[in-house]
Amino acid sequence: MATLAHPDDLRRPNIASADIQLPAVTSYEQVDNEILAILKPTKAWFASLMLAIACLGLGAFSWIYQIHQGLGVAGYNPPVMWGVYIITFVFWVGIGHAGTLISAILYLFRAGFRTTIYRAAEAMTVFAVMTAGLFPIIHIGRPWKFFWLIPYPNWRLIWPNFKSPLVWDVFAITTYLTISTTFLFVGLIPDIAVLRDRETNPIRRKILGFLSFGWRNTEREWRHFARAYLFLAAFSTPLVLSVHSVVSFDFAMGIVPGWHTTIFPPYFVAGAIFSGFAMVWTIIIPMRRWFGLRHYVTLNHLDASAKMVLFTSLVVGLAYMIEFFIAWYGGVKYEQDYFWNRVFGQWWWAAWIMLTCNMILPLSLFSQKLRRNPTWLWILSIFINIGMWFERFVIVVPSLSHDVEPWQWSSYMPTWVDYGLLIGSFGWFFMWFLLFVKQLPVMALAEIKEIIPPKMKHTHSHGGH
Amino acid sequence: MIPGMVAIALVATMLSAYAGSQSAESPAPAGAEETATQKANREAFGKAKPGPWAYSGASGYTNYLGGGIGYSPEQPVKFPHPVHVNALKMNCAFCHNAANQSPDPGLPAVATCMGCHTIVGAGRPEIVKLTEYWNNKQPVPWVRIHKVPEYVHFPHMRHVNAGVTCQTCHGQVNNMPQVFMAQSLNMGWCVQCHVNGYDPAEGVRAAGYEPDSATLALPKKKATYDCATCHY
Amino acid sequence: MMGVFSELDSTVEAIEELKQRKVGDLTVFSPTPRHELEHAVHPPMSGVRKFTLIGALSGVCFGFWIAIWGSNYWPLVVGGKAISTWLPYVVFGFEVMVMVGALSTVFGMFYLAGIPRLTMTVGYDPRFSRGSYGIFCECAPEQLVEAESILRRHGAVEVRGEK
Amino acid sequence: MTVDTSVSETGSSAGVKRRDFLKVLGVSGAATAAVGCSSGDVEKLIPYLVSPDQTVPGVSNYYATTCRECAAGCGLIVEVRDGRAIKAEGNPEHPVNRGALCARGQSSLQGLYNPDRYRQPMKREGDALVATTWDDALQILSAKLGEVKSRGQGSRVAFVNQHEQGSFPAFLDGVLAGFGIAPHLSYDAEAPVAVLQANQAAYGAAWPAIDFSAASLIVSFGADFLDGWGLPVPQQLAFAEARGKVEGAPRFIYVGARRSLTGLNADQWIPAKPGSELAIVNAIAGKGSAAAAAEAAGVGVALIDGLVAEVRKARASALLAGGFGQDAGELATAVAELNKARGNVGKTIKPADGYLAFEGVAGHVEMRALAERMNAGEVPMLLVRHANPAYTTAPGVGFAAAMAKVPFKVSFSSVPDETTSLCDLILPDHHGLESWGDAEPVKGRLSLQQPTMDPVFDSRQTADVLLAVAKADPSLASKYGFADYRGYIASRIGGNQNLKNALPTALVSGAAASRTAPARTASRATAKEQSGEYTLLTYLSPTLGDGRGANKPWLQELPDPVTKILWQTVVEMHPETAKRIGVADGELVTVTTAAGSLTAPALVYIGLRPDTLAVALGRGHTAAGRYAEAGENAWQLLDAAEDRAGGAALGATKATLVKADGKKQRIVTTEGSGRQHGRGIAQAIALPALLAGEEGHGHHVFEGQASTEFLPGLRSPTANDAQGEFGVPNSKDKGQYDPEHWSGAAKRRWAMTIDLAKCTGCSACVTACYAENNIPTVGASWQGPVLLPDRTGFGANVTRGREMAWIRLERYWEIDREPKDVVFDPEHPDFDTNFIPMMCQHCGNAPCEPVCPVYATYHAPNGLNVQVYNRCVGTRYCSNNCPYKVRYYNWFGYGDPTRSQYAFPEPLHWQLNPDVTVRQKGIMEKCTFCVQRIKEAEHRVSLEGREMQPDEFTTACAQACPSRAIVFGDAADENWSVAKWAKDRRAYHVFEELNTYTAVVYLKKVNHPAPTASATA
Repeated sequence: MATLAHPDDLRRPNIASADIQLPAVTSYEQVDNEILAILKPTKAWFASLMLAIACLGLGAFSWIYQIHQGLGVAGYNPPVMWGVYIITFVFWVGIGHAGTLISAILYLFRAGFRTTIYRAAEAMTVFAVMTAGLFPIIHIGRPWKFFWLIPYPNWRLIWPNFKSPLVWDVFAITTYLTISTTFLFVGLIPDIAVLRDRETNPIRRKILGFLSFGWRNTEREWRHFARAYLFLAAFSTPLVLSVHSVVSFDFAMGIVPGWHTTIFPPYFVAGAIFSGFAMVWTIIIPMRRWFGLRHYVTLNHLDASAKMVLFTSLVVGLAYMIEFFIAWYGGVKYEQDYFWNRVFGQWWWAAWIMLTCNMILPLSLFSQKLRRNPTWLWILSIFINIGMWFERFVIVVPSLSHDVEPWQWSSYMPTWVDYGLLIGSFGWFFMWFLLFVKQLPVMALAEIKEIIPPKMKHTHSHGGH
Repeated sequence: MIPGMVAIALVATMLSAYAGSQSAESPAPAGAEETATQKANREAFGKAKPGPWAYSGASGYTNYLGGGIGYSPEQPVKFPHPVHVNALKMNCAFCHNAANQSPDPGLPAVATCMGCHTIVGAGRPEIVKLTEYWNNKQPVPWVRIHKVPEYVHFPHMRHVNAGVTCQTCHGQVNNMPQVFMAQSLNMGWCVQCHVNGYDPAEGVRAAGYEPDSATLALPKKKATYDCATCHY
Repeated sequence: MMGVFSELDSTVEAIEELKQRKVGDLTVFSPTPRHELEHAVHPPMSGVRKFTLIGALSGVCFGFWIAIWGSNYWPLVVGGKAISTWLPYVVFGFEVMVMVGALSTVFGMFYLAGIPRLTMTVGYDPRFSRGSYGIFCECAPEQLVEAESILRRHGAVEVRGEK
Repeated sequence: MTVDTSVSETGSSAGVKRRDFLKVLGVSGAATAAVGCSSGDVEKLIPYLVSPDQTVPGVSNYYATTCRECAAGCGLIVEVRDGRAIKAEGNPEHPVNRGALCARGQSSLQGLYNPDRYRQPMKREGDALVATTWDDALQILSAKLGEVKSRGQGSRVAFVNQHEQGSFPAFLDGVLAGFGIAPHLSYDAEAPVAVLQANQAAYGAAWPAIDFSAASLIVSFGADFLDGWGLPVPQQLAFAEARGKVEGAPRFIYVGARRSLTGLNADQWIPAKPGSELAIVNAIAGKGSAAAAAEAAGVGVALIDGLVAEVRKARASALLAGGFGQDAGELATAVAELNKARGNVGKTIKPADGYLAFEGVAGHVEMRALAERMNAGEVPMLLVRHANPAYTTAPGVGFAAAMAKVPFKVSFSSVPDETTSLCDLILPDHHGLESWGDAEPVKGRLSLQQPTMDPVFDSRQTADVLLAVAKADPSLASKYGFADYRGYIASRIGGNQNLKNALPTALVSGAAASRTAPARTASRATAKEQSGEYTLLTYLSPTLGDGRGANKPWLQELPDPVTKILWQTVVEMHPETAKRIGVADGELVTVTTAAGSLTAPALVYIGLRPDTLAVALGRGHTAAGRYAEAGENAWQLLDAAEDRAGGAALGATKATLVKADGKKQRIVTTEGSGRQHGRGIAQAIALPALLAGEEGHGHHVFEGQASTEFLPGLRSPTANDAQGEFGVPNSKDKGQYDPEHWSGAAKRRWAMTIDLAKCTGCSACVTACYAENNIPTVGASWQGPVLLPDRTGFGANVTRGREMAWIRLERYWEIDREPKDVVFDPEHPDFDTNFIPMMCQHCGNAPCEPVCPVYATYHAPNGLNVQVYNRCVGTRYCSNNCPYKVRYYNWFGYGDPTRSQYAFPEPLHWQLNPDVTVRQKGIMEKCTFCVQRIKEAEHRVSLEGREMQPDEFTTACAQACPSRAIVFGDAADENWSVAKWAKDRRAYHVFEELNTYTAVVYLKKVNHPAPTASATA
């Protein structure tokens, strides 16, 4: 695919991410035309949407069957009381971190390469969190009672246990879903206005007009918009960090060997960003190719994000190493037995999948050649996704199966119901995303326009500011 | 997208109802034209104090017999409590004789009824029904009105012996031509008495009498709010 | 009086001249926020931050309150811990702060930016959301001519009067 | 207490009506519906027709009666609620079991409510058995008997009765005699007839009482007195009592090729080859050399020398001969002689107060003789009651085939089995808990048997049936002056009034009618010429016995105390053997003997000689009900060899072992890892070390981690922590956790101590818990997923670790490697085993509590770790966080009658305890310290307006424990015995370094090393 590289990609190979420009994009009109051209549905798109919905159907069937029969149809094998569902929950929450990270944190850091990818990443975030949010409900034994975790005045006069990490989760996930959705939507308002103004069909025009809240691109609107956007970013930044920390508390607050460790919050956050970027690649790289957006998402963009992935991969790797060190240094027999069993015992295969995908393969990104090779990045992103799923597997299953009570040690083997729901979650996620790419601009029109040079009467003032 | 999640949640809830969960059912619609009994009930119901948690009659449980407050099914034998209690001055414990010694208040054995009704009122249509049951050696299949779920243990004797009047929970059955549910019997309703305490005077008033000075002097009776008091 | 521009700098110059000539009050349109325009217009500081602050404060209070009140309402001991344990309740304080804070920020933006707006008839042109800049100059009838001339001088693609 | 006869009046109609009647009768209190489950159905409230005297609805009655699950004749107290028996417990005043009860006794209820029981008389039409009426059935029976009598064939008619003590055998003979029928055969496949005969000859008592406390040394030559051999409960009581003394407790040496539960409780194991025990006994007696004995036994001579020396040194020893070898008789005699020579008789072996359980029992040989006669067509009519010879005899006997040659076969069994299914007429007997009767377990003491409830089905007590038949015959009617068998029993103890007076305890002095067992005609069969490199031990299952317990899910779900196998038959072999034929756990192997062959998964067991195989009897039924089909039938491996006394030689079969084409089955076991990995869960200490005040070897201190000392009650960190901020003494009243709260709830601390020196691992507590707490059994093949299940067959759920036992018996090997790597060393074959009952520890600082998002589990002021079923949403976080892994989850709707996974098919659900909620699918459950019993006691106390007395009540497990190892009570109150035990020097907590402040205190097991060893130690 490198051979297919767009001529513009070959320019300025090494570049500080802040100065990343879009040399091949020259006029505001070009932005509108090219991005909005994406919105035309194609056969391939319909096909993939059907596929996604089919997967979702499988998941839905599995869930119905599970609710009717009881959780016994899943592969749970006490003491492994948590399995694929919690793993997948953490996996999707992790994915859900890249979007807000890119749109909020990188915004605050003025990282130029975020501009063209953040919209897609943000949408991805929202859908990933929507997916994740389902799994705690799928996972509990009486899903029809999940609302008992939410504090609301009730005739029983009782409230949830605010000391339980699961209740923290409820708050963290709800907040995160609300805020990332808001963030996404606020960013969309001016672009919806663009759609509205380009729309010919009166009904769609009405709807878009409604969704754009009558945005008029006045300088006053822009001013408050920019301010609000800044504050939202300021809020989202600690939120991103907090959400996965809270998720990690689900484990860190337990006394299970392999869970009970203080390193989890930073370790989880790093892992989340890591997996999030991988998923961004999984989505963006095909998009830039199929939708002909190579001059928007240039190799410089990918290069910059690859550095990010490399960094987070190193952080995660360090965390793994420190876990082993502490287990040895702490001298707690339970921990030592557990970690031995994790890597060289019963669960060696899972552990090594994790280590290979998350620690070893990403090292390839030290090579600039590979950093600028979209094919490799895409393949790598798939490996990372797998690796990160197995990271959660390694955290959840081996710890539980090898707890302090030897008499209860056991194994774990998922059933078709577990797999069905796992596949279903991907169906659910991609269904939403596919619908999104054909309804709303996958790139922030206004912000792209912001970084390309405006048309000038006097040609002396060329180039961005 | 949020609607999407909500939809899923709703689906889950509906499925779960199918999966044998609590499904709130709307109370049985009242008959087309009001019978005398229903009328009397309506008036008696007006008198009954639903209590602060009545609104939660909509809760999953109290409706699950198709009832909730005001639930008043037709009984196989129209047993008139007012006649027996008010007119004949029979004590509740005469028939429900286990109420002060067992978790289960007990129902009068058919023989107990026949004790009087072989002579008294023989030939009256309801008594004839009763006699039929007796002759066929069949117990009377009374329709259950007051019921706490199986996971709630309600020891009648503890309450009766603590001086809680029957009417506090069952309403003034002695004024009900056909017994109906006067209280929601849901958890909040139980708990507010356990925590705030049972006022003997209030109980007496609920029974329709005026508390005497001695009763008024009595302190409130509390119970623990430990979950295991009722749930085990 | 409405002028549509295709170049940024000409728009800026037009604005500056209109301002110093004190011709009516201006509404500037642009497809994307440009600080050149902002310099030219020179508006007051955005008030969104007030909303943010108030929202965040009330959020953090509610977060702590619901957690503490909820645990004390029916005090049950778990794991030998205190009934209301401050440290973990920071989570609620924080999350609710972010939630309420962020939502009130958005509300503030809508409120100050005057959206949602139901009609956009007066003084708007679809081109503004595409590539063109616009100046809508609301002014007294006697100044119309002057305004028009300024706009034209600075190379407006189109100048039209609007009621 | 008397039976309310009034209920039965109403129930005299057809079965169905009465069932419904009783069902709804109990509905007011019965917890037969699941949590939160609420159909819209309108419920009916059904009153009594006539209220029975002395019954208060919702309040239990207790009836004393006698257990009929085995020959021992233990006393029962059966709890009856609203007309339904819901719990069987030991009768504290009974001379045999003194209040304790074994697992099999507990599950008599599941025999009573067995869903496969015959619900009315059946008669054969063609190949099928069809329902009929009692009149019809009785008419047929009388006709046949009359026919037989008139033809004068009576002497050739055979009646086989499951052996039982008491007057019934004599009564039966009497009736039979009336028809000219020979005395019946009182058959018991579990009876060690050789030992009985030898004892009778040597001591003048067939089963002398064994006073372990008086002994300083116990040597068992394959006598599995804790595995159901003889009278399990009294033997275990005595043994545990002796071992519980700690100082001066007897040392115990076990000689035998397979370490049974008894063997695992021994301090030393001498793995002698089967059949070599006699040589060892002779060596001790000085009739042979130790070297020769060691040679024969295939063990190091040092072991034999040590044994000989110890026995000779011992102040008072108890030498026990057991085993089911062909030479069991000779062995028993030799051992008896040795006991005499050592002067143990009267000291440790007490013939004077022996047990009469096995008076007049017939052996395998009689069944073989009968089969031969049947084959020869000499038997015109066969009558069977409860006994199941078609299953419990060697295939060589060909009993089933022989039955085909009998023109008319009658069965009085109440449950279907292999024998009954071949009969032409079935007159279902009442279950023991529905019957009248008596037993004379010890001389001069009658233990009465009375109906505890209205018959569940349309059955009739055999005695009454016979009576009716006899009375129908004018020539016999005159002989019977009593209306029914109840009258007969009454007449034996001097009239109705005496009976009424005796029934509250069901104990009265007197003697059962005596009978003379028919003289044996046949001679023993000796083993045919056998080949095979292995000796096969087919042993009676400690849980299922000879197979009669196989259709009771409680017993199927109860892990074998030794192998921890349930719902499955495995071939036990030493790891070396497994290596030799190249199989691992679960791989199928085929065992072949002269009699037949059996294919089952292999299981490595380190307590077995490498040249020996072991298979448990009792499983693999073909016609004994839905649960009994689990596993394989090991009887089919049995060669028709008999011992001197005509008992089946279970341990004498030669066998070959081959790997079966590499197929694999999952082992159905509750065992995760059989080793403690140095985590000090089940701790033990050698007596000398204890006396020297040293730490037990199991105990581990982890660097940098707190070690806590348990002080029960409010003065403990436990209670203070458990009370959160209320624990501090100077707190102002902040609620129920405050010690000063008006309810005083926080003044109690319910706690439990378990003495591992007494615990033998028998697992009676487990079944008691199932019975008390409505715990579902999950092992049946239909209790798994419905759609595309990835695991099928019996025990499928268990292979996923989903068994629900709230209390489990953990059995830890003290070995330095994985069991599969253990090698057999004839010089030092020994290894330690520690048992520990593990249930919810009701931690003061329970890790499970803070993680529950909905307060479904929390800490009650009285120290209980409460699980609120209806609040649980099923996140299972609590279970993850529980270090003891004692929380169990309802993966399916085990409590929901509409589900295929329903665990209590009608009428099993009649047994459900109305005081305990039946759990819905999707929620967590665990040991509650029998909170319902605590509540019941509190109600009782408040009703009677008094304070609770120390040790006023106890939990189900503690009540049942035949070792009396479990003590429950209020640790905060000095007057409760639990408070005293908790301060014992052997007390410790499991995982105390986790700072959970558990309420369960274990007392270290005490090992008694060999004198020499202890000197060096």
